[in-house]
Parts: sequence; C-alpha cells; structure tokens
Amino acid sequence: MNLTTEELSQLYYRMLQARHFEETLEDLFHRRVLHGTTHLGIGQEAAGVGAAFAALKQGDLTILTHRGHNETIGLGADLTMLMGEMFGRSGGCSGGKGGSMHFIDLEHGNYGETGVVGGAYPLACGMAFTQQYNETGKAVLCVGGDGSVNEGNFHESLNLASVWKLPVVFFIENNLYSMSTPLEKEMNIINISDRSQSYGIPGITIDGNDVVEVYEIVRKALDYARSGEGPFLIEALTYRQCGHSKSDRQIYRSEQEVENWKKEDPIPRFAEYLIEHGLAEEGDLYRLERRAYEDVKVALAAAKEMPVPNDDSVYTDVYAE
Amino acid sequence: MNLTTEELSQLYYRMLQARHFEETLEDLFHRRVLHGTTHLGIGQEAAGVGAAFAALKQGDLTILTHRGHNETIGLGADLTMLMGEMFGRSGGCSGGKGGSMHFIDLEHGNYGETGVVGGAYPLACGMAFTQQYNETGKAVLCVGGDGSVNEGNFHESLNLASVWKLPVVFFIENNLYSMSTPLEKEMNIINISDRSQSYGIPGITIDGNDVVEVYEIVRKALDYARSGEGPFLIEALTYRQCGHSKSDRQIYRSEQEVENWKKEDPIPRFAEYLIEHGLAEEGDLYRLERRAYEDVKVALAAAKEMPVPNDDSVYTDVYAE
Amino acid sequence: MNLQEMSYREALREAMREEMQRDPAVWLLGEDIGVYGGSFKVTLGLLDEFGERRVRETPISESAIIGTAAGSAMTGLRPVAEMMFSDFITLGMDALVNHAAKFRYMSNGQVQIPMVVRLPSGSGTGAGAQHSQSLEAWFCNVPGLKVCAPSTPAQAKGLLKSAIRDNNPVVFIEYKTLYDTRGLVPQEDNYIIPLEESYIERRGSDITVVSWGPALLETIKAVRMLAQEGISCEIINPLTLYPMDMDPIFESVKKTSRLVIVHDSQKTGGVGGEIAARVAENDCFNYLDSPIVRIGGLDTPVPVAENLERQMVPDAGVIADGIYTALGLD
Amino acid sequence: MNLQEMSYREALREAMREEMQRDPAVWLLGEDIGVYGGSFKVTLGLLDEFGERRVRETPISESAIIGTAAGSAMTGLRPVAEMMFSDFITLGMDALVNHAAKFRYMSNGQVQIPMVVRLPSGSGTGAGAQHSQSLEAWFCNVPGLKVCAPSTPAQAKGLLKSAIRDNNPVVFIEYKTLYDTRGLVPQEDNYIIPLEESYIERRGSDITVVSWGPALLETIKAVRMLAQEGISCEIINPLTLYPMDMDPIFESVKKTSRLVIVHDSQKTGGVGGEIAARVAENDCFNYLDSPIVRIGGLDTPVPVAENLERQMVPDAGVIADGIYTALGLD
Ligand SMILES: Cc1ncc(C[n+]2csc(CCOP(=O)(O)OP(=O)(O)O)c2C)c(N)n1
Ligand SMILES: Cc1ncc(C[n+]2csc(CCOP(=O)(O)OP(=O)(O)O)c2C)c(N)n1
Ligand SMILES: [Mg+2]
Ligand SMILES: [Mg+2]
Repeated sequence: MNLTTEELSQLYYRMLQARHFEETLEDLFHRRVLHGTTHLGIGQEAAGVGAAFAALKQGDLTILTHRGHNETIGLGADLTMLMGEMFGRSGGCSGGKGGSMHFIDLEHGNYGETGVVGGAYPLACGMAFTQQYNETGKAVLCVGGDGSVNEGNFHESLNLASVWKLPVVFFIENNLYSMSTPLEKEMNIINISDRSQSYGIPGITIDGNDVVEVYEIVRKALDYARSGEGPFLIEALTYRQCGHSKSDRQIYRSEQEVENWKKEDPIPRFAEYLIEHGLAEEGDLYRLERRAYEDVKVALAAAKEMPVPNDDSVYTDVYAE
Repeated sequence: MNLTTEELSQLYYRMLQARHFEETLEDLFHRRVLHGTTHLGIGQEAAGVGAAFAALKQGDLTILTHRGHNETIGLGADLTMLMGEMFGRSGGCSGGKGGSMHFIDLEHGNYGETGVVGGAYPLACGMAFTQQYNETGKAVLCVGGDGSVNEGNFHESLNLASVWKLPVVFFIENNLYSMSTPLEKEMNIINISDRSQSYGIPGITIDGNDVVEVYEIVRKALDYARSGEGPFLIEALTYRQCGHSKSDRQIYRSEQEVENWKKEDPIPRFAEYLIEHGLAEEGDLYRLERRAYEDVKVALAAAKEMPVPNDDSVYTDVYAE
Repeated sequence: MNLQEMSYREALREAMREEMQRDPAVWLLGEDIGVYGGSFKVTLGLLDEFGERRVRETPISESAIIGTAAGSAMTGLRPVAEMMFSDFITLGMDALVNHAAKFRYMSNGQVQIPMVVRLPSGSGTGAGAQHSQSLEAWFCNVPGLKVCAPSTPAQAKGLLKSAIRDNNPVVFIEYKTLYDTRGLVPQEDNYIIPLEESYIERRGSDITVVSWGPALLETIKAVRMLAQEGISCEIINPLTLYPMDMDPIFESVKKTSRLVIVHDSQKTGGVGGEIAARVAENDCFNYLDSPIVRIGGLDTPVPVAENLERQMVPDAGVIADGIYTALGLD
Repeated sequence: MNLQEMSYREALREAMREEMQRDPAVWLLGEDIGVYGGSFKVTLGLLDEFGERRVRETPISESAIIGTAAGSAMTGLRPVAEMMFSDFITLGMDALVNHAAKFRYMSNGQVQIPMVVRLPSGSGTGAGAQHSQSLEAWFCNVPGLKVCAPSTPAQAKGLLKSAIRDNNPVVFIEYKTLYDTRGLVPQEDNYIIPLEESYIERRGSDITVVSWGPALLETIKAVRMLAQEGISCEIINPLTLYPMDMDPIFESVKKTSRLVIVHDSQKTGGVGGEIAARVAENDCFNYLDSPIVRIGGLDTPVPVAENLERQMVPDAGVIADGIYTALGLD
C-alpha cells in the first residue's frame, strides 16, 4: 500500500468531514434554510474522497459533476468557504454565484463542478490536453456518474482522449441510479468499464466503497495516464444512501435495498479496516470524527455570518477584461 | 442463399445504375454544370446497394447519410427524379430543395439523407420506435460512415435502441476515411463492430465489397431486429475510390492505395461471381450494363428538360398546415 | 363553461392526458418522467394511466431524445418530449434545428414532424447558471419551428393541446416558477387555444404592454397599481412567440401610441427586440409618441445567491417605472 | 502602412499564423484542418508550419471539440476551434453556452476561457438547409460570449487577431461566400482591430445603413448606385455583433434621422431586430423621421436549387429599394 498511517487518518477524517458536511446540508435544505438545490453523496464517500485524494497527492487536476462535495472535501477544501457557497454568501468559494452545483477550488487543482450531466468529459480532455501540450507531467481526474455514460459527451471525449493519448482518468461512480432510473433502464450491459473497449483503453470495475482500493487504483491509473499511455476508465461501484436531490421521495426503490447498502457504508467499513490492521485505534478515530464534526459546525457558524454578495456583483465577471 | 437469379440480376443492374449515375455526376460537377456539392460512393456499391436491397425486400424503412446515392438506387428509385434533384429542378425527388445531400424517396421506404454526420442515428431510433409502437413488423436500416461512429449521436442512439429493443440495424460503411482522416486518427480500435459491446448488442464486420454477403447479413440482421431482439450493428469494409466531395484532391492518400482497392472493385467482383457460379452469362451482364447506362442517359436528358422550381416555392413547406 | 381550479403543472398534465386519450399516436418521452413524474412532476401519474408503451423513460441522452422524437414524428406518431431543464436542449439542437425543423422543407413537404419539446425554463429557483435559462429567442430564429409560452394554467392547457395537434415541431416553453401557480381551467373536451394568435389580457387605452411568462404576472401587478392612478394599460400576451401574431400589437399601438415590452429572458438578443423592431418598421411607428421601452432579464448568467438572482428578472416596480417612462411621467 | 492584397481566406490564415508565432499558447483544432486544410482551406499549410502539436485534427465530434477547447482555455491555452460548417455548432451548444460562456461567471472570475470558435456561415454555395445557416443571433443572446463578423480581408485578419488575444470565448462568424474575396490587408505586426468597436465604412448624411457580412458588400453596391442619384448614405459595420458598440449607430441616426439594417441571416429573430430595438428605445428614436427598415434573409430554410437559393439573401436592388423606402422615395 502506498499510504502512510498519517495519510490513512487524513482519508478517514475527510470522509467524515464530507459526511457531516452533507448531513448538515440535508438538514438545512429540509428546513428550507437554504435556497436552490443540492445533490448529496452520502454513502459515496469512499469513492469521492479516495479518488480525490489520489489526484491531490501528485498535484493533478480534477473536474467534477453535480454531486461533487465528497471529492471537493477529499481534495482538502476549506469547509467554511464551501459552506459559505451553499449559503450563497460572498465568502463562498464562488462568491455565492455558483452554489452547490458549481463549486470551484483552484488552490487544490479542483476546476469545479458542472451541473450538466456529461459536461465535464470534454472539459477534462481540454484540461488534459494542456498538460500534454505543456508537458507538465500532470494528469486529470474526471468524475462522472453511471447515468452520464450514456451522454454523447462521454463517447466523444473518451474517443478523443484515446486517439490523442491524453493524460486523463475517467472515474465513474456507479451508484446504480440515475436520479430515479435504475441501471438496467439506462443501459443494456452489466459493467460500465466494458465500454473502455470501444476506445481501446484500459477499464476496470472496482469496489467503490473500499477507500483504499479506490485510492490505489486511481493513483495507478493517474500514473498510467501521466506516463503517456493515454486515458483510463474506472467504474467504482457504490450507492447513494440519500435522495437524489432535496425533493426526492425515493419511491423508485425499496427501503430494504437502501438498508442493505447501508451495511456497506464505507465509513464504518474503513474504520474496521484501520483497526483490524492496527493502523488506528478507536480513540484516534473517535477524535477524528469529533474534529470533523467540529469543523462543519465552525464552518456553518462562519458561513451564516458571511455577508451576502454585494448586489452589484451580479454584473461582474460576465466577461474578462 | 436467399436470392433468386432474377434478384441477383437486379442487384447487379442497380449497382451499375449507381455507378453510372455517380460517374455522370462526377463529370457534371467537374465541368461545373451542377451547383452545390455531392458525395459519391464509387467503389461502395456492394455495400450500399446490397444493404438497401435487403431492406426493400421486406418493406423496411431506410435512412441515409450524406453519401446516399448507392442506397437510394439500390432501393429502386427512379433515376430521372434523382437526377432532377441533382439539377435542383422541380421534378426532382425533393422538388429541387434537397439536392444531392437530401434525397428522399418515400415510395421505397427511403426517408432520405441527412447531411449532418451522425444525424440519422436518433432519427432511425424514432422510426424504429414507430414500428415497435404500431407493431408493423417492419425494421429500419440506418446507414452511417466510419467517421460518424465518433459522434455522440451514434452512442446515444445505439444505447437507446438497445435499452428499448428497437428494430433497427445500424449499417456502417467503413471506407477507411472520414473525409481526409484515416481510420487510425478517428479511433483507437480496429473493428468498429466491437463497439456493439458497449450496448450489449450483436456486432459483426463483413466484406463490404461482396454484395451477396452484404445482402445476406443485412437481411438476417433486419429479421433479428424485427423479431424483437433489438438493434444490430454491422460494419461493412469497403473503399471510396473517388474523392470525398467535388473539390477533393486526395492528397491524404497514395495513388497506389487507391489502385490496390480498385482491384477489389465490387462490380467486376460480382460479375465474376455470377459467371463462375453459372448464375449469369456474359451477354446478360453486358445487356444489364447497357441498360443501366441508357437509364442514366435518359435520366440526364429528362432532368435537363425539367423546369426549375417556381420561384415562389422557396416559401412553401416551411410549415405544415 | 365548466371550469376547474388547478395548477399550471396540473393543467399541462391534463392537456397531455386528454390528448393521449384522444389520439393513440401521442406518446411521451424523457428522463425520469415515469414513477418520478419528471423533475417538476408534470407527468406524474401518466405512466400509471398509460403504461410503458406510451410513457417512455430514456437514458440521459438529450440528442437521442429529440432525434427519436423527430424520427417517430416523421413516421406518423406525435411525440411529446421533455427536457428535464430547458438548458439541456443545448444538447439536442442539431436534432431540433437541423432535422426536426428542416426535414419537411428539404423534402418539399413529403414528410411532416408533429412533435412537441417541453422546456422547463427560467430562473428563480436557485439552481444556477446552467439550470435557469430561457432560450426562446434562439428558436424564434429557426424557420420550421413554432414556439409557445403560456403564462396561466388555462393557457398551459389550451396551448399544449394545440401544440400536440399541430403538424410542426413546437418548442413549448414552460416556466418553473409558474408550475405551482393556480387558476381556472376549462374542462370542455374541445377546449384549445389556437397557435399563432396573440391574446389581449386586458384592455386599456393609454399604453400597450406586451409580455409573457412570469413577467406577465408582474406586469399585471404593475398595471393594477397604475390603474389606481388612472393609467389605463392594454396588455397583450403573444402566447405563440414564433411565428408571432403581430396584428393585435400593431392595432393596440396605433390606439395607445406607446409600447412597453417585458420579458424575463435576457434583454439583449431577446424576443422583445424582435417585437420592438416589428413595430418600429411598421406604419404604426408613425403613431408612436415616445421611444419603445423594452424591459428584459439582465444580460448575465444566472447566479445562485438569492439577492443576486432576484435581480435577474423585472418585478412589478421595475415594470411600473418602465411604463411611467414610456408615458413620459418619469 | 504596409499593405498586401490577399483573400479573406488568406487573411484569416495570416491572423492565425501570426498569433501562433507570437503566443505559444495558441493552438488549432478541428476536423480535417491539417493536410486537407479544412473544408474551406483556411488552415492550409499551418500543419506544415506548426506541426501536429499545435494543429490538431479531431474525430467528427463537435461537442468534444468545443468542450476540449474550453477545458484547455480554462487551464491557460488559447484554442482556435473550427466547425467545418457553422451548422454543426448545434452539436456543441452545451459546451459553448453552458460551459465556455458560464464558467467564468459561475466561478466568480476565478477562471477565464480565452477561446475562439470559427464558424463558416451563410448560404450561396448550393449546400442546402443543413450547411448554410448563419446562427449569430443565438450567440448574441448568450452573455459571456462575444461575436465577431468580419466582411473584408483586412477585417478578417484584424478581428481574428483580437479574438485570439481576447480572454473570453469568441464566436467568429466567417462567410463562405467571402472566402475568395480579395482586399488589401495591413502587414504590421501590431495590426489588430479592437473588439466591440463599430466601424463607419462610409460617411454620409441622408440615411444610416447598418450592415455586415456578404450583405455589406451588396449594401456598398447599392449605396454607390444611390450616390449617383445624389443620395448620401452612411454605412456602419458593427464588426462585433455582441456586445455591440451602439454609440456610432446612435450618433449617425441622430444625424441622418433614418435607419436601414441589412443582414443575410433570417430576418425574424435576427440581430437586426436587436439593433432596431436599441434605436427605438433610445432617445435617438426622437430623431427618426420614418419607420426603421430592416432587410434580412428569408424566414425559410435554405433550399438547394439555384433560383431558390438566390432569393434567400438581399441583393443590391432589394437594399436600394429599402433605402428608398426609408427615405420616403418609394
Ligand atoms: C444534460 C443533463 N441532463 C439531465 C440532467 C438532470 N440530472 C441531474 S443529475 C441526473 C442523474 C445523473 O445520474 P448519474 O450520472 O448516475 O449521477 P448521480 O446523480 O447518480 O450521481 C440527472 C438526470 C442534467 N443535470 N444534465
Ligand atoms: C456533424 C458534421 N460534422 C462534419 C461534417 C462534414 N463532413 C461531411 S462528410 C464527413 C466525413 C464523414 O465520414 P464518414 O462518416 O466516414 O462517411 P464517408 O464520408 O466516408 O462516407 C464530414 C466530416 C458534417 N457533414 N456533419
Ligand atoms: Mg448514478
Ligand atoms: Mg468514411
């Protein structure tokens, strides 16, 4: 394994930050404190945080989809800035203009989310092209969902990336649903990773609820991409325990199914793993959990105090000078 | 084999009609007699005519790409109407509004060409949906080129057709080039038919210069689709002996390559086959060739005599009543 | 007349239900339009009522949705396609513009494409720049398309029924912030609102105000306020934005000599500009007593922060100010 | 000034060449732009000169082309993307409108997207409805985009150089029927034409005519004819269609009191409407002596037959008639 004990703790800590951040959001949207909508990845923290952590380590670039909190936090984002953005405040990471679907955090190589399903794929090609063109030695991590792989953009982008041998890893979080649509109504194949064959690139399906596996595979794939071999397709199997967005009553699936998947919750699974392998003690984990919890509380309090954006800022940054 | 001797003659005859029709066009455009542009499929007659003939036999529907003369003639179109359209005359099959890139010939189930690469794929899904919805027992033949399989529309349409089990056959004429771009710069795989795996549907690569093979496979695939099994992907290997469009100087490939492929010309190949198998005599073939030649001559003369469209027809048929 | 109160959302659903009952060629397609009822629940219950044959959920493939609709229309069906948000029609523009809008013309009238594309449009929900656009101006520049934009439940029902019966591709602009608004809706079987007929929402003599969508509701508020001051406004709602029935607007302007145009979508390049131009090039130009006042959405993407987003579209106050200006009262 | 005669095509090529020499961040992408030189040979020779690293041929994947350009721009490069025909930007609208035009705003200015999308536009080549559109009006309704439309070789070069240097996504409308037209082009290294500045093509006092693209050439013909009759026309070419520099137009209208707008793309919903509206809502409305005359392309798809296609766009005769009308001389 390529991770130090310190890094393993970090991973665990960020997964908990993400979980608490999102549970807090869920509550805020439920109580209609927040305007707009949000897409939570509760249950998908191993996939999101693990992949992001791998990208972060080598200074790679990332681009995300509508459900991007886990990755953003995995990359080490400042929670106050993120929470501020959820509140549409001036101190938010996009000055209140982006909201939950349009985070950005360049400091950590995070080029942000797009709210258009599949919209990130060609952008990722372009970002990867820049790395190739400038020989930066960096790669791009592009995150997508199972539903997005049926967009034309997925196809055009993976094909282009392959022909141009772009340093980009397409990381698909397969949470078995596209909104209310189950996988089998989205496509007629079992493994999304099989689509790699259409582009002559490697593809693999992994356990997306095992954060160490996610981290290891994404790291290797990024290295593969960076080495000049071209793109890599990863499908990480996971599950969204929460609703699709704030208004989802989840009538399209059984409670039993959700309960079963909760048994695969990546956070307790990781905790067990750490303890079993003597990589952490219960007390350590408890302290990390408390810290994460506190972080979110602090972020929430700070966000609430932030002023709303200056009214005039609606006009700024439509154009660059 | 599923073809009678009479049908074999028909096939040969229509291939020759297509060849003469296109050679005549090539000359007309060269001499700037004709306005606009055209895409000729000289060398691809086995693929185009063979596939169309299979669709015609069961009354199936067809939709075409920019290079659609071979198929249109294979379906039995009236050459005078076609030639009239090339001249932009009122008696053309689209009243002079469509031209070489927008033929239509509903009488033979031919829903026409689209000049937008990949644009036919989703239309074909819709046409096939109608057959399924109305239980007509008919299938749809959708023709595309190798370059078109990298359009998002290819991907979205094959996936949708598979999930919905639509009765449609996607027939790709792989002529090794997309305009000036050789296959290996379009995609990083050898066989386009392998892309069928992304959709969980059957796919096959065939010799597109063998008209009998084309006919047989397309017929079977249409029957498969019609039976409720869903779409089928066929890749027919062939070669465009002529330029991409009227202004193509073909500097992107060697004369030697073109010459080599001319040895695979599907028309003499078919003639040999017919004679070797005792299915026709040289005299028959000669007479068919003469007839095809005459047909085109007659069509050309008739087209030239047709009046141009009424000036006011520019305004009609923008909207249906 | 048999009227029933319902929401704009319910009115749209009723239109689809009635047309599906009436004509077996009508079918629906879109993402999550079945059990989920679509992102805005417009199609909720229709899957139960009509089954999977006629209510078809699709993968996330907007180009295929529009193209499939067009292909089925070309072969005799009457599809009603939903884009989950209007913004995603950007992914289906080739199918819509190069195919649905042109196949009839290119074939010299041999095929027709009777289809409807429903576009939940507009800002006001905090959904951000990629989920809040009103792109109607684009479609009003595409010969072969028709464009509808209902503002009330009754209009929603009556126009959607006409759109489904129309033999052309119709882009149907729905407004997300109107889905919950309520109003009386005729229940007669033969109730429709014909396309390409502008509607005089309110008679008046001092000034003509052309408006549609959520902006119309604000316009009505503004006009009511002004009525208290004795200002009599005539409000015209085009209902069909393209091709637009201009005659009632011309007549009204000739009567009032003053024109204000109000819409939510971006002002620059918007449909309001076309209306202003049509008036300024018409002989009713000679009747105009003051410059045309055009009020539209801000020329910026839509931000998320509430205080910013609120500024995007004109409210009654802004509209009243515009009317004062046109009247020379500012 | 060091001038050289060349075609519009060559001028565009020269602009790209010079900017590529000047700035290593500039790169080109598109279908068949290498050996083939693109469908209209605009990039011919640039592959030889700059190699495959900077002149990148793509598969037929328009959405990926635009999105890849945007992603590379977001990370510091300056892509110039070619659509083989403007009509195919319909396949790249999401990447262009929802991404390139909005990422700066959504990120509160943290990223910028300096990219150019070249669109060979317009009818007149017999290529039919799907290969002949001018879609500029759409882009002029998308805040975040800029839109240029050069009419001469010198303008083509000067504007394209500015567009490449601009830090925003620029939609660059080129006209297929102008590629072969010739003119004198400045050779100075620092020759550019700034964006967002309208240009007075010809001074005059009786009437203002706003025009661009092939229509401008016809306008000039018409104006020359009218000059013989003593009619003095001022011709303004906006050069940048969005955001448009209106002041010279306002000033001119105040001077001449009459306005004619001429463009090739469809009249209804076109950019001409926006200009007419801007004038009609401005105080220069009060200077107008007669209705604005707007002349545009027919509101139909583009047919192939020569006698039909010829009618699509206004010629000098039609334009002269429009000017007579505006002058009250008809
Ligand atoms: C182009 C586009 N179409 C539709 C939507 C609406 N939408 C948002 S998320 C979503 C489902 C996405 O599914 P998936 O890719 O599996 O990601 P997940 O939501 O499961 O994380 C849909 C349909 C969108 N945002 N963009
Ligand atoms: C969407 C779109 N992009 C580009 C073009 C221009 N174009 C016309 S034909 C062609 C090549 C098509 O290649 P292929 O699909 O292999 O068909 P072929 O021409 O070889 O028959 C291109 C790029 C187009 N018509 N439509
Ligand atoms: Mg999913
Ligand atoms: Mg080819």
